[in-house]
Parts: sequence; structure tokens; C-alpha cells
Amino acid sequence: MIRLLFTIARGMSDMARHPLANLFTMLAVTMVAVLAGVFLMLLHNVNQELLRTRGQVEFQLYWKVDTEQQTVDQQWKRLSRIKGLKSIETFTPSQALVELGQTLTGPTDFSWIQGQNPLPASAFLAFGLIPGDEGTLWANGLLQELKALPGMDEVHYNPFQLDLAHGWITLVRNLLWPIIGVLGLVVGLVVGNTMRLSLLTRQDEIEILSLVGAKPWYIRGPLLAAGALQGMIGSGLALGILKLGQLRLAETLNFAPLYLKISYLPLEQWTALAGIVTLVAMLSSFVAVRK
Amino acid sequence: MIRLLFTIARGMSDMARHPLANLFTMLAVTMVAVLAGVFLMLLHNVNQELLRTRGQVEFQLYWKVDTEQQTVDQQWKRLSRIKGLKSIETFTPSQALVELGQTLTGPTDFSWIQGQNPLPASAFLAFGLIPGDEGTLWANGLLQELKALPGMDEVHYNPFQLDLAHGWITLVRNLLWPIIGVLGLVVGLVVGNTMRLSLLTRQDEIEILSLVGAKPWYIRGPLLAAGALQGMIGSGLALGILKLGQLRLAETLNFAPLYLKISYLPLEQWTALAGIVTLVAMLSSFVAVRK
Amino acid sequence: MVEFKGVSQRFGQQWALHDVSFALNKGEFLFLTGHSGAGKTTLLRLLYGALRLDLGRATVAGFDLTKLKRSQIPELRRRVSVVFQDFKILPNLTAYDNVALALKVRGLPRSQSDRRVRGILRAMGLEDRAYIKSERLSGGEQQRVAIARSMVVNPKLILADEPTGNLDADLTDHLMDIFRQFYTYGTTVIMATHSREVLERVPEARILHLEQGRIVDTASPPTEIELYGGLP
Amino acid sequence: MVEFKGVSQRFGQQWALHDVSFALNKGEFLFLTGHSGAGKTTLLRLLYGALRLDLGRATVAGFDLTKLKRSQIPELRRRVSVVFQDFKILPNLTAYDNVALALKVRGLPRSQSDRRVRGILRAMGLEDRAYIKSERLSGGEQQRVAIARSMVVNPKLILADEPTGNLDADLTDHLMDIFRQFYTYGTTVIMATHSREVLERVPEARILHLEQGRIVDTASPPTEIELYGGLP
Ligand SMILES: Nc1ncnc2c1ncn2[C@@H]1O[C@H](COP(=O)(O)OP(=O)(O)OP(=O)(O)O)[C@@H](O)[C@H]1O
Ligand SMILES: Nc1ncnc2c1ncn2[C@@H]1O[C@H](COP(=O)(O)OP(=O)(O)OP(=O)(O)O)[C@@H](O)[C@H]1O
Ligand SMILES: [Mg+2]
Ligand SMILES: [Mg+2]
Repeated sequence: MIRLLFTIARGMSDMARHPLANLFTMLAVTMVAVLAGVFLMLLHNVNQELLRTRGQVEFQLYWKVDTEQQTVDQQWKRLSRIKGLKSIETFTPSQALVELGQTLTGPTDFSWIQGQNPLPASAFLAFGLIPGDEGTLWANGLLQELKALPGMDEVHYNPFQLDLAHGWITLVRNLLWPIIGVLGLVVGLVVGNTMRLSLLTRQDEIEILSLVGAKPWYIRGPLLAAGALQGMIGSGLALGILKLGQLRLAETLNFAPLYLKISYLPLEQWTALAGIVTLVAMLSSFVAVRK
Repeated sequence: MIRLLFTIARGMSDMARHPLANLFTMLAVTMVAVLAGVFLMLLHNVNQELLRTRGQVEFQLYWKVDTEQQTVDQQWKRLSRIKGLKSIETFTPSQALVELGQTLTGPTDFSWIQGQNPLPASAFLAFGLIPGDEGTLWANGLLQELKALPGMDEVHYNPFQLDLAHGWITLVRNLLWPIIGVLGLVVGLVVGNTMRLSLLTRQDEIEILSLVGAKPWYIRGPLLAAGALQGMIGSGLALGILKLGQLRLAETLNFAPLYLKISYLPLEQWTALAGIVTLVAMLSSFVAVRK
Repeated sequence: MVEFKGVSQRFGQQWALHDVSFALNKGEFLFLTGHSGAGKTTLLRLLYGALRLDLGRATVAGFDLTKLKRSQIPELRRRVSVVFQDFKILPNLTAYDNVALALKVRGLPRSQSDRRVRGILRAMGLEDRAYIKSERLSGGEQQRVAIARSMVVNPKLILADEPTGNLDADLTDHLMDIFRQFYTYGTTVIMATHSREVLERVPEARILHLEQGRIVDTASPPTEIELYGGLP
Repeated sequence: MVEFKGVSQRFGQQWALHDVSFALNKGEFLFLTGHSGAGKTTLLRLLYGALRLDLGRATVAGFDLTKLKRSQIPELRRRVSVVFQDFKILPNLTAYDNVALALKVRGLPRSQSDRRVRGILRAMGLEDRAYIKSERLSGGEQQRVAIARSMVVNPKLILADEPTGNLDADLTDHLMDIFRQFYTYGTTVIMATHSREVLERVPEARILHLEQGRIVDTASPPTEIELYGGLP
């Protein structure tokens, strides 16, 4: 334990001996981590937003105009118990008329039309999405079931919506991990290269230490510690900068009718980022010394 | 000219002497450029999309139900000549009813209601946005003018829309350049640091060249050439990778109802990216030799 | 202390050492002589584990070089200390820190090493140069730092490769006295040198004369002049 | 060719050179002697523009060191070539390329330089070591590469800083012959050395003996032994 602390102390004093070079290297590490982090944050936020609004299938049900409201009421009850239902909105014909009026011009008095209301009873059902072909099958099945309800006039469901959701989920599935992978590669390559190069300038020192009888860990320890420290401080700084940026921008898009609150990276992503950067920094110290 | 070619050739043969180190450095440069490019592309696409759909103010005009259609027609003509108008949509009461019916349930026969159509004549005007307070003033002025039209019942304009557009434009104004600036800084720091470090490993060579009587440009020329080459190849590769990525993904989001075609970086942005990377690579070669 | 049996070492086509055999007891003083490129440094490099033995058998300070594992090299180098022909001191450390380094890597706390480092620097005539970065020292001063570093650890065996090439006659005499002291106290010394004056300072020493990698057993360096080509 | 008037050079508190004055004509041979740290290398470094003159006036090969501009340094170094005490050759170039480098930076095409490079390498006894990376050469071989590089350009003035420290007596004699040939053909030579044998090889040379940065005018090196502290 004391030896570990001692090694870390040596690593730090080594760093202090070339303060500028180490500062630059650390800043470079920070900057790459920030870039990767901003990227992850963007993906994360867009993903969240799209999944929230688009990850559902919606059915629009219109009963025949002459259906008894009682029959409709019963069906509404049953519908609200379907498995997988996320939300249900129901409209009696008169509610629909009011809604309609508002959509057009704001509150308008349609009471004179009441007796002859041309609008049917209706309902909007939203379901969470089951991705893939299975989902399409299920949606078609449900469509048939709903159409067979007594007094049902028309059932629309928007295959677009389903397509969109599918599209997005496919996109995320096919792209998110590759992108994160590429990102990891970039971070690895750039951070690793930077560390490797900054160690190359110290190769004489490493050789001489070994010639005067230093054990491998005596040489490698402080380098690993310094690498880890640079990785940690670099990624820590990066996460701090990201958090500051997020706080500063969180409310920027949070106005009507967008209401988009930019949120920070989730725990697993920011820890992964910090972890990868630190690990890469350490590993490349290690590799650079081996040669 | 021949001397320039000669210098470039020397730069290349220098690079060939440490092929692995140069490859790594170049890849690091490429990766940072890709990261920055992806970022720019994202910004560019989002910006385009949002500006296309949201950069306008819309007015909704409703005439009194009993206004003569002829009066309304005259006003429509005049309205369509207002300066700054992007689009105008007009609805006679019966058109409005049909539209309304469709919105609700698809084509429905509302002909029976014709005689008593409760809907007014209406029009939707969309204007390109004049940003800032001036725009708000102008919009309010136009609002008053429109309200004063003969037979006019109500004029709505959506301050939300204006706010949103303002918000976005402000965002872009306040953020785009800072972000591009930060991006430039990142690219500069990382690429510069990488180049600086890889030159540090050659400082002995530089010293010895100078000791045996080499002129500064004999020393610096090949380094600058190699730096420029690495910057150029690196950013070229990066732009290629980006283009491939864009081609691969262009159609991914281009389905109904999103219709989002991912487009490549505009000319000025990709040239700027390549230019900055190359310049930074050259500059840092230059600076590294001076010390 | 050292035993070589039929040791040969090859670089590419060329044999840098060829069938070298000799034995050296604890507390002996051995000079390695020979023309430039004869294989002196190569022989020393074998002794501190910087080269792997190609052919033959060799032991040094209890280590069997034929079976030397990577992990044993640091141990070997703690018993055998070296004055390198090109010094191999760290240019941006002070003379003091360069010498102290050898004790530091052995885990000696600064409080214990300080007296020894100062003492050896004084013996080398470097007391007023101790806190100057080594890259700013003169050639001879750097060479003395390298010698000081090899001596400060009280080694069992000192390998000195041309340790007086940058020193004048007076300093050489003085340093040879110090080497002799070490050797009279029981330290084994192997010294590669070109200088006849150096050889004369330790008349009781054994001499191993190398020629193109082979041992030519003789007690004094050859006097024949080997001729090279003329001017271009 | 060289003229110094009251030149002093300071590092921190210490005067490495103090009020040094001397003049050297074209075609003369000058030895610089003095103990380690006396200021020999410092004097030479002034001569090839690696140090800026602190105090006094000096001219070398037509350049006024007092007013020397940065941009003139390459010109100066094309007339004055140097054998560095620590060689300063590039470890990952071959011996051939290291020597050819001096001609290459002067813009000489390889076709013209090839003969000269081979010739000088042969004169140095390095013909069969020419295509080996310099880091693999022995100490004496590296030193000869450094000497070859300084001679290949046919300089007006050769500055040689301890050029025989890693060479045995035979090779030293041989190389001194080559230096003498250059000097009899009109090249000015300034050589810093510790070796009495080297001094004796050019009996007609002038000797400048430095002590702690001051010139002590004498034709032969001092014989007094300067004593240092004892063992730790
Ligand atoms: N790594 C290597 N690769 C190729 N040749 C080598 C290598 N190391 C040494 N040699 C060659 O082996 C021969 C012996 O080298 P060594 O350094 O042992 O000579 P030396 O006796 O120390 O000479 P000097 O007195 O000049 O230092 C030399 O010709 C040298 O060029
Ligand atoms: N850059 C520097 N900073 C501080 N001190 C220096 C610097 N360069 C040289 N010195 C000191 O100046 C003195 C003279 O050094 P110089 O290298 O000229 O000696 P020298 O005569 O060449 O000795 P040697 O024979 O050992 O090579 C030495 O004590 C040295 O430590
Ligand atoms: Mg040797
Ligand atoms: Mg010197």
C-alpha cells in the first residue's frame, strides 16, 4: 500500500519535471474526451427524445355515428385493459366537436349543431412498440380484432408511425454501438498515440534506469501511475466541462412547443468514457515501456 | 520549384524512415478530424432541418362567417403580394369543411351540412423570419394591419412559432460559432500536440543538422512538408470516411414522415476542416523546430 | 567471480567475440585491451546482461549467463556496476541526482544515501559541480559522474569501459588510485582501456588482449602499427 | 583566421573563460590543453557559434562573432567543421550516411559526394563498417565517423575536441598523421586534448594551456598534480 502511494508520488513528481509537456498531453486527452462526450450526449438526447415520442403505435378508432353511447362505453372499458396499452384517449361525439372547434379557431360555440352532430365517437389507443416483424404481426392482429368490435366503423393505424419507430430502433441498434465502438477506437488511438509519443521522449531515462539495476516495476510503476493520473484528470476535466455545458444549455431548447431538456450522460456512459480513457492512457504507458 | 519538390521528397523519405510512428500520428490526426467532421455534419444537418421547418412566422386569418366571398377573394389577392411572404394557403368555408372532415376520419360526406356551414373563410400566411426584436415589432405591426381588414373576424399568430424560431436562431448564433471555435481548438490542440511530440523524438537529428551547417530551411522544409502531408492525408482520409458514412446513412432517416436526408458538409465547412488540420499540422512542425 | 568458456558472440556475419575463455577470481584486477572494434565493449555488455550469450558458457557473480532470465537482470546489475563508454547519465538531472539514482533504485532512502553521494562526488572533484544539470558539465566532468555512480553502490564487480578517455594525466592518476583502493578492499575490477599510462598504474593487474574478438594472451599491449589506407 | 581579444564567458556565477586573448594564422596548428573543466570545449563552442559571446571581441574565418547574426551561423559552420567531444552522430544512420550528411546539407549531389565519403572512410579504417547503423559501432568507430565527417568537407578550420579519447595509441598516431596532412595543405586546426602523446606528435604546434578559464602561456602541459579529496 505504502509502496503504491510511493509509486504514485514518483509518477507525480516525474510529471512535475516536464510540466508543460504533461499539461499539453493532458489537455489533448481532455479535448478528445470532451469531443467524444459531446457526441455521446447528442446521441443520448436524440435517442431519448425520439424514443419517447415515437416509440409507440397508435390506433384511431371511429364508431358508427349511430352506435349507442352505452355500447361504446363498455368497449372503452375493455379496451383500457388491453396488454401493452400505454395510453387511451376517448371522445364522445360532443367532446370531439369541442376539440375540433378548438383546433380550428379556439373556443367556438358549436352548441347549435348538437342535435345533428356529424362526428362519431372515437378513441385513440397508444401501445409501446414491439420491434421487428413480430410487432407488425401483432399490430395487424390487433387491427383485425378492433375492426371486429360491434358498432365499429373504421380503425386507422398509422403504419408510418410503426415504420418510423422501427426505422429509429433499427438505426439505433445498427448504429449506436458501431458509433460508440468507433468512438472508443478514436479515443484509444488518439490518447494512446499521445501517451506513447510523450513516453518516447523519455526512452533514454527508461534505458538508464534499467542499466543501473532498477526492477521493471520500479520503472513502469510511475509511468503507469502518471498515465492513469493523466487519463483520470483528463477525463474528469472532460466530464466537468460536459456537465457545465449541459447545465448551461439544458434550458436552451426547453421552450414551447419543443420542450427539449438536454440531459447529461447516463451513469454507465460517463463512467465508461472515463474508464476507457484512463485505461487506454495506462495501457499505452505500459506498451510504450515494453519495447 | 524543383527545390520545393526536392524538399517534399525529403519530407516523404523522412516519414518513410519511421513508418509506424508516422502512420500512428496520421491515423490520430485522421480520427480527430473524423470526430470533428461528424460533429460538424450533425450540426449542419440539424440546423438545415430546423431552419427549413421552423424559420417562419405564421398568421391564421378568419373572416366573419357572413363576409361576402368576393370581398374575401379581393383581400386574398392583396395579401398574396405582401413583402416577405413565403406561402399562403386559402380556404373557402366549404374547402375548410372538407379539410376538417379529412383531418378527423378521412373523406366523409359533409354535403348535407353545406347550407348551414358554420366555418368561416380562412387563410394561412407564412413569412420568413426577421430575427430579433425588430421581427417581433414587425410581426405585431402586421398583426394590427391584418386585424383592420374589412370583414376580418380574428387573426391569430403564434408567438410560439416566433419564439421557437428566435430560440433556434439565437441558439445557432450563440452556439454554432463557439462550438466550431471549440472544435477548432480541440483539433488544433490534439493534432498540434501529436505533431509536436512526434517531432520531439527527432530533436537530436535537428540539432545535428544545424551543427553540420544546414540552413534553417533545409531543416525546417522537410518537416513542414511532412507535417503538411500528414495533415492533408489525415484530413483527406477523414473527409473520405465521412463521405462514405454519409452515403451509407443518407437514406436511413429518409422515410415517411421524417424525410430527413442526411447531407454532406457544405463546401466551405469541409475545406475549412481540411485547411485547419493541415495548417495546424504545419504550424506545429514549425513551432516544434524553433525551440 | 567471472568465468568464460568458449564464449562467442556474433553480429550479423561478423564475430565480435570468438571462443573467449578466461576466469577471474574475486578481488582481481583485469585490463581489457585491444584495438578499436576488438570486442572489449561487447565482452563487458555480456557481463551486465545487455546482450544474450550466443555460444559458450559464462558465469558472473553467481549468475549463469547461459540461463539468465529477464527477471534476473536487475539483480545482476545490482551486483555489477558499470562505467559506460558513453557515460549514459541523464542530461537533465544534476550530477548529484545521477549518482543518487543508483542508490534510489535500490530503495535506499535519501537520508542514508546523502552522505555516500556527497563523499564520492568529493572524491571525484565534483563537489562544486554537484547541483548543475549534467548536460552542462564538461566531458571530463560527465565521465567522473559516470564513475561516481558506478562506485557509490559498493559493487562486487566494477566494469569500467574506457573510464579515463576524457581525463588528463593528473586526473587519470587520481582516479586510478581510487579504482585501486576499491580493488584492494576486495572489489573485482574489469577495465577496458587504450591508455598505456593507465596500464602502468596497476602493474599487478592481469591483462587480456583482444584482437578481432580473439584473446591474444600477452601481458603488454602490442607495439606493431596496423596500417590503414591513405588520404582520399 | 582566429582572433580573440579579452573574451570572457560566464555560466551563472562561474567564469568558464576569463579574459582570453590569442591570434591564430591560417595554416597554424593549435593545441588547447588544460584540466577537465578548464574551458576548452567552451572556447571551441564560441568558435562555431553555439554560444553567444558574453564579453570581448572575436573573429573567426572572417566572421565577427560579436555581431554574428543567427542567419550567418550556417555559413560559419560550413567553413568551420567540428569533431565533437560526444561525437554527435545520428545513431540510426549508417556511418556512410553520417559522413555524407555534411556534404548533403551543402547541396552536393550524391554522385559527387560518394567518392569523397568512401575515401575518407577508408582513411579512417571504416570501409567494412560503412553500412552499419552508427549506434551499433564501437566507441572508437563512432569517434572516427565523427572525425571523418569533419574532414570530408575540406574545411578552412577544423575544431577537434578530444578526438582520440576512445582510440588506442596506434590509431591515434595514424589519425594525427591525417590531421597533420590537412594542416600541411593549409587547413587551420585547433585541437583540445589531454594526451601528452598527441601533443608530441605535432611538435611544431602552438599550445594554449587553460586553467580555470584563463590562459597560462606555456609550451608544455603542467606536471603538478592537483589533489582532490579522499575516498568516502
Ligand atoms: N549491435 C551490433 N551490431 C553490429 N555490429 C556490432 C554491434 N555491436 C558491436 N558491433 C561490432 O562489433 C565489433 C566490436 O565492438 P566493440 O564495441 O566490442 O568494440 P570495442 O573493443 O569496444 O572498441 P572501442 O575500443 O572502439 O570501443 C565492432 O566492429 C562493432 O562494430
Ligand atoms: N551551459 C553551462 N552551464 C553551466 N556551466 C557550464 C555550461 N557549460 C559549461 N559549463 C561549465 O564550464 C566549465 C568549462 O567547461 P568546458 O566544457 O569548457 O570544459 P573542458 O575544458 O572542455 O573540460 P573537459 O576536458 O572535461 O571536456 C565546466 O566547469 C562546466 O561545468
Ligand atoms: Mg568499446
Ligand atoms: Mg570538453
